Amino acid sequence: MTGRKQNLTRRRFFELGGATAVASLAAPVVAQQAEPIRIGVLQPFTGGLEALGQQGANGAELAFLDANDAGGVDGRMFELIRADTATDPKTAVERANDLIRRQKVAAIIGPVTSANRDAMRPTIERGKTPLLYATDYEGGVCSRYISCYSALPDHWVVPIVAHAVKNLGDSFYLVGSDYVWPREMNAAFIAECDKTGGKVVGEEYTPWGAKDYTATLRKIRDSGAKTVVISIAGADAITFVKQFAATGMKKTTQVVFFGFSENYLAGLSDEESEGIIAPTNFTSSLTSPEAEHLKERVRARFGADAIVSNTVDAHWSLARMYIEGVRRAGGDDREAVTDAMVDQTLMSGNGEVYLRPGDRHVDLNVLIAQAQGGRLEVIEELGRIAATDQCT
Amino acid sequence: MLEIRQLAAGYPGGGRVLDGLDLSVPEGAFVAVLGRNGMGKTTLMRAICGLLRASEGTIGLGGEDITGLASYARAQRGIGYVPQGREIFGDFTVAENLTIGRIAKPGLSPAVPRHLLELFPILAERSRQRAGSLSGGQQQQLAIARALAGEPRLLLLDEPAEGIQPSIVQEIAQKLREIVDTTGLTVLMAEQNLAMVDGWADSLAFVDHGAIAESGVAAAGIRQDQSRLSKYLSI
Amino acid sequence: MELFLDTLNYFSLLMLVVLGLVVIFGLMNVINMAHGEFLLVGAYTVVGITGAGYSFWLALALAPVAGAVVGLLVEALVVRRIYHRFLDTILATWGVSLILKQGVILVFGPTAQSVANPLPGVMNVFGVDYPRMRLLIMAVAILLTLVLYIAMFRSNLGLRLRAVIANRDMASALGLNTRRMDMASFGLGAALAGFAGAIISPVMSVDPQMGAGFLIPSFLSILIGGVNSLIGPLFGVAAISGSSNLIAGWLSQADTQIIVFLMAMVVIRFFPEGILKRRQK
Amino acid sequence: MHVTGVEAPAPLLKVDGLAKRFGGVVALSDVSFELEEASIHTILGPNGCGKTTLFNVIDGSLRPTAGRVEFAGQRIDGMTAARIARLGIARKFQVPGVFGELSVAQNLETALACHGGRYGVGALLRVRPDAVRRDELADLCGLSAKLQVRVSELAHGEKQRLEIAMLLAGDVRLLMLDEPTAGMSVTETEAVAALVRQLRDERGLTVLIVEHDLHFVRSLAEPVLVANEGRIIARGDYETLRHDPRVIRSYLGEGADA
Amino acid sequence: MIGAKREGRTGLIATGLCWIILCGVGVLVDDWLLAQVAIYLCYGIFAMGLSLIWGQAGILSFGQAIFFGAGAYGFAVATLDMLPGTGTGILTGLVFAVGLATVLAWALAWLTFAGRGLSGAHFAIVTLCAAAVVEIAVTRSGFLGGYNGLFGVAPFTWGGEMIAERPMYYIMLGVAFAVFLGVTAIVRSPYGTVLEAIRDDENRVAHLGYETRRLKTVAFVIAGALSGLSGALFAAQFGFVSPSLLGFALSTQVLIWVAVGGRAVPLAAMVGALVVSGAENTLSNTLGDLWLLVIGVIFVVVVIAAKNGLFGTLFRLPPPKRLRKT
Repeated sequence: MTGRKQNLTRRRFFELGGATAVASLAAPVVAQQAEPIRIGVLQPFTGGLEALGQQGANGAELAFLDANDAGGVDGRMFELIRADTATDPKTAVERANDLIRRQKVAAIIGPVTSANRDAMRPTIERGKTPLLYATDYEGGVCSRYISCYSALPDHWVVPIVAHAVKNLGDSFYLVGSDYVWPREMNAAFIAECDKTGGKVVGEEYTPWGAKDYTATLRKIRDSGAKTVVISIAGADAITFVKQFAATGMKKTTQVVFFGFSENYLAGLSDEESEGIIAPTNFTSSLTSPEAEHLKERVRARFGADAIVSNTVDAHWSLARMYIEGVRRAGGDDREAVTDAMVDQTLMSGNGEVYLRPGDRHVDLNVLIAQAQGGRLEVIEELGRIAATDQCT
Repeated sequence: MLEIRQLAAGYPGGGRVLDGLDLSVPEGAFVAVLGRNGMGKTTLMRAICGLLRASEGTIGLGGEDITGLASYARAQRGIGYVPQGREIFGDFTVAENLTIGRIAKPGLSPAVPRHLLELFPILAERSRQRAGSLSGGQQQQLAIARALAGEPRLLLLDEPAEGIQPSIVQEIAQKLREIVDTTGLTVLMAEQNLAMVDGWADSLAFVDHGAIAESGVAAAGIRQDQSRLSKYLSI
Repeated sequence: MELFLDTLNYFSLLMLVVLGLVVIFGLMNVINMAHGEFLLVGAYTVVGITGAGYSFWLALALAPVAGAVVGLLVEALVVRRIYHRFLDTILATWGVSLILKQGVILVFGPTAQSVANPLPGVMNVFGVDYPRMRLLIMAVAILLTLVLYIAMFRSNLGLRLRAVIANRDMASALGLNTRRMDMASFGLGAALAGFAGAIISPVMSVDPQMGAGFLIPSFLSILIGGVNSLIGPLFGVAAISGSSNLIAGWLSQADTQIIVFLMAMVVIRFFPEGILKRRQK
Repeated sequence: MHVTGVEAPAPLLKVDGLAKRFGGVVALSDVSFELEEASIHTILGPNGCGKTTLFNVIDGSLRPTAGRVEFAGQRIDGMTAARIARLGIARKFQVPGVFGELSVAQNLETALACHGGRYGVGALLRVRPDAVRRDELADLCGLSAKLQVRVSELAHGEKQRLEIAMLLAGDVRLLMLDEPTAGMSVTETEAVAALVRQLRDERGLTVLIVEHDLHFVRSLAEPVLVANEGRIIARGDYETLRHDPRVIRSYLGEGADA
Repeated sequence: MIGAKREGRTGLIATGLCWIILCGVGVLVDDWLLAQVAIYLCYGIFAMGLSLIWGQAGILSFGQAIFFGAGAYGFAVATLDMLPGTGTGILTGLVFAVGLATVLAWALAWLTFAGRGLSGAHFAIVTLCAAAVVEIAVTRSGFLGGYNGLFGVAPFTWGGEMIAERPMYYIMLGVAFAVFLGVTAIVRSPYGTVLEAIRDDENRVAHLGYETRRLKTVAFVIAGALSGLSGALFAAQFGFVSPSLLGFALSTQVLIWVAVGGRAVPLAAMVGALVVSGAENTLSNTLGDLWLLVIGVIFVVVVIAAKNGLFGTLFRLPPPKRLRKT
């Protein structure tokens, strides 16, 4: 409400008449008690990452709708407002502004890419609105208003290097899309190799929308690398894996794929995906009670075909952490919830996870999974891993 | 064969070039349309072959009204066109130019008839050569042969003598006469060069300011007809 | 040897895409920005048909039909109305590309689709193990190019097409139904694109953005070769694919793309009529 | 300013050995002539004799295959069309060279704005073209009532007149007219002839006309160059030339001997 | 004649009304919407630049976002103190941004227009390609923040305080109005007439003695500078820059705005930018995927059926006084 009062004073400055109309526009309308808690679901519903956006939205909505079904928090219901980033930072900022300033949301869950998140950051901090970010990224976000349910290089790279050096062979060729996350992942990978005695024999970045990886594949084969490490994002990764599989190099070369999930399985045949190794926090082939619970909830709400992926789990878990924060704070006051939601432990789709108060990142349970017969099967469980503090 | 009634035509935004033009060409006749530049000769030719739409009036071919037809439909009904500037396909071979004249019409076999090549021996000789490398006179013969390859009933020629050596002009005129006499082809020719007309065409029509000022004039002896030459051709 | 095969491979991919573009551009003087989306039509035909349980080869046969149908619709609804307004055709077909891409998203969803590789495994050619599907694509691309060019330069149908390209009015005055040939060429161009999209679908991700990556290289190929030439684009494609593959041998793909595009721009700048035509004034 | 009496002036335009070929077609072969300042010459010849090509070479639209063109002592072949125009050569096209999408006033302004050599953007932004002069020109071409009309809506003759008015807007020394009387009646033709003479007499313009209309040439009564098959075959005054058998042949065809 | 006169008068009235309404918006609308419209005004300035070269001179550029992005990056790099000696001053930032865009526009114009030059489709495709190259190159550049871009670009401040939405809106409106006046003055000057003549027939203009290449280059550079200015203003309000600001996508978006608005009339182009991006904002949430389909259809229909766009006829001004009879 304070914001509106300010409006009025400023408005007086510019008033050219019609003051009554202005006043009636600005008049407060709703009684305090029954007011729902508005949550912005800001995801890429168009523009290239729609699949992830849809799953993120599903995960978040599952948490909030389940909370509503249970009677809300202190009788207050959650109202979800979807907004589309179009996978474009400019649009993401516009939508974030819209959600915070016009829709007056109590929190925003999303977006997917680092570029969008970083672009939104000043808006979020200016609006003092909690941002719930539940996508794996390169690390380094340290903000009072941003809570991250994300696998960082510490979560994935360190264990996978150890696993690979032991099981797959110790020479690596790194191929990534040409943006920040692959570069940071690969930098961490190289650093880890230096420690453990692995050898990186090549590193390469490909542009968005590449159609022909022949030259890269030739270089990989000529390099003699035993393992190729992929951090290509989106559909390009599918093109790469298809062309890789067609060369028959699979017989001699293993594939480690950062960010591989059920989404990619849909775009590849079983033969093409067979054997791909990926670190992850959740896969739908888990059979633990908590995983079965999540799968059952998702299918109940979104149908039997709905994909239950890492992304769904992350958004679902982080949204529930926020709901717990609202409960602890006794309302949706942004500052109070921001303070209250950290330092909590919660059962995710894959074991208990912990939201740290210091850098507002989550300690996750990491798995190493392998594509087998069109499913992502767990081959190693590494337990809960605490990343280094992102604020230092 | 050709009946034009009250034809009006022009270019977008350019006003009317033809206005109320009447012309009738009997079957088997060789008629030349004479007039100064800018009087509408080329416009008339383009309007008859359909590259320019008539804004008013009718054009009849062999009793059928063809005014509304597209140019390819008119060609298929028997109009052959030799444009000003020849417009042969310069990058094609001579043989291809002739073939295209033939296969453009449905129902004709692709083979170029032998009599056509006998009529223009130079074309047979150079059939593998790029048409663009021919001399102007040879290109003109090619353009005529290309039109004839489609076996038209009516042949339209727009200034066939333009830019061509006098000896070749005579040769071309003679050949046209020969074709008219042997095959009964109807020819309508727009011209300024009297050598192409005098002694070769049957009759003349004079076009002045977009209309036919006089028609049915005998072609023979036109070179001595000072009053008409002065009036219509400014000679 | 392998470098040669790799170059040939990219050459074949690009050639498949460019063939349809050349037909449309050359004949109708329309810069078809929706060409990449005609590829989508072919690729998604495969997705739909193989998804319904039929074989890839049936889908491959039907894809050009689907492409042609879409192409004819676009021709009748859009291109026919403005093809005398050259620059506007660029804009309109680009609008069409938006519509087609969004239509695909509405029907098939935004995610990448899988087309199983119908010819898995490798084959030894000239001492190199090479994926069989790629060899098929190369063979088909080369064969199709040959057939198309032989048809263009040796058949009467090709002669008709070339006559319309060379001089539209004159071709019409000789009796060629240019209206029908426009439709035929647009349909043929779209059918070729549909076929190309279908045959490359097993080797790359089939997603709504799939056509976009081909847009710039294929137009550059045509401009390098010369817009009103049928042979030129062949050289253009060779230049783009050859230089891409050579440079990618020692630089990363992203840098390669920058360098190849810049080189192409410089070539176009100094040879606006294409590398084959001498500058004349 | 009547300059015809000046003794042996240096030629304003000198064309020497000019040739132009298009593939197998020879449009110009070895054309040479000179034009004195403030003279009127007509190039007479049948259609297709290379007249328009000659104009295209002189005004910079085409590069000659061989030969040279000098204007006021300066070699101009190879220069851009714009530069040649700025030297003072204005050319009237056979199809009127007017801007169809622009109004009459805008057409005249396009021609007037560069009057006085102000061709740069800065000058164009600052300059307020002489409206009085504009209206004079509009009067001259009889279009003062149609200043706001889009030129594409004008009649053919109006466009022709507009184009001549536009050419006269600048600092012209040599005016080249490509068949200025095409499509005109005899009286109109005579009016054009009078206008051309007036321009020479009052403004000292040198005029080169391509024409095949003998009436016009006769009423102009100025020197004539006769062109045929890409060369100049005769030069002289009309009355002499009309009895020259070469000229008669080129007009009436082989075998004519009137 | 009478019809033309009346059309001119309605154009004048509509233009006046349009600016009055935009002034009124600043009073009537809430802060959030105001901030949005202020951003759209950036797009509007961008669109007016494009309308100068496309609508007036007939040069279809598929790479205008290069200059918008150059302005945005230039402003960001300068105000983030990434360059030695620039400090973090807003004014320095603006000058640097516009300067960078101008230099780039001049370079591209030189590359494409000099000599025999490129035009029409060649120009369109080469600029499209240039936009793609620049986007990839910036994505590759670590100095410029790569794919994520640069963050924390300083907003406009007054006396150390960030300028609030409403004054900011009026600043933007003022800049847009100034640009409108400038572009309109160019369009209505003799230079504008000559550009229009170039659009009609470049060759004939050359035969009147104009170096058309130079005239086109200047128009292109002015449009580039305006794009740079709008990019800088955008960066200041948005607080970040990323490669998508200088690529193919934004280049084509601005073409849509201008085509839908009306390419030949600067104000119509600007209103096109306001209306289309405003509609996109409200409709993309409700229509989702359908929205892009709808905008595609609208665009195609406008290109085919309405060459003047939706507002071109409405905002057409009467011809300048000097072109009327004295």
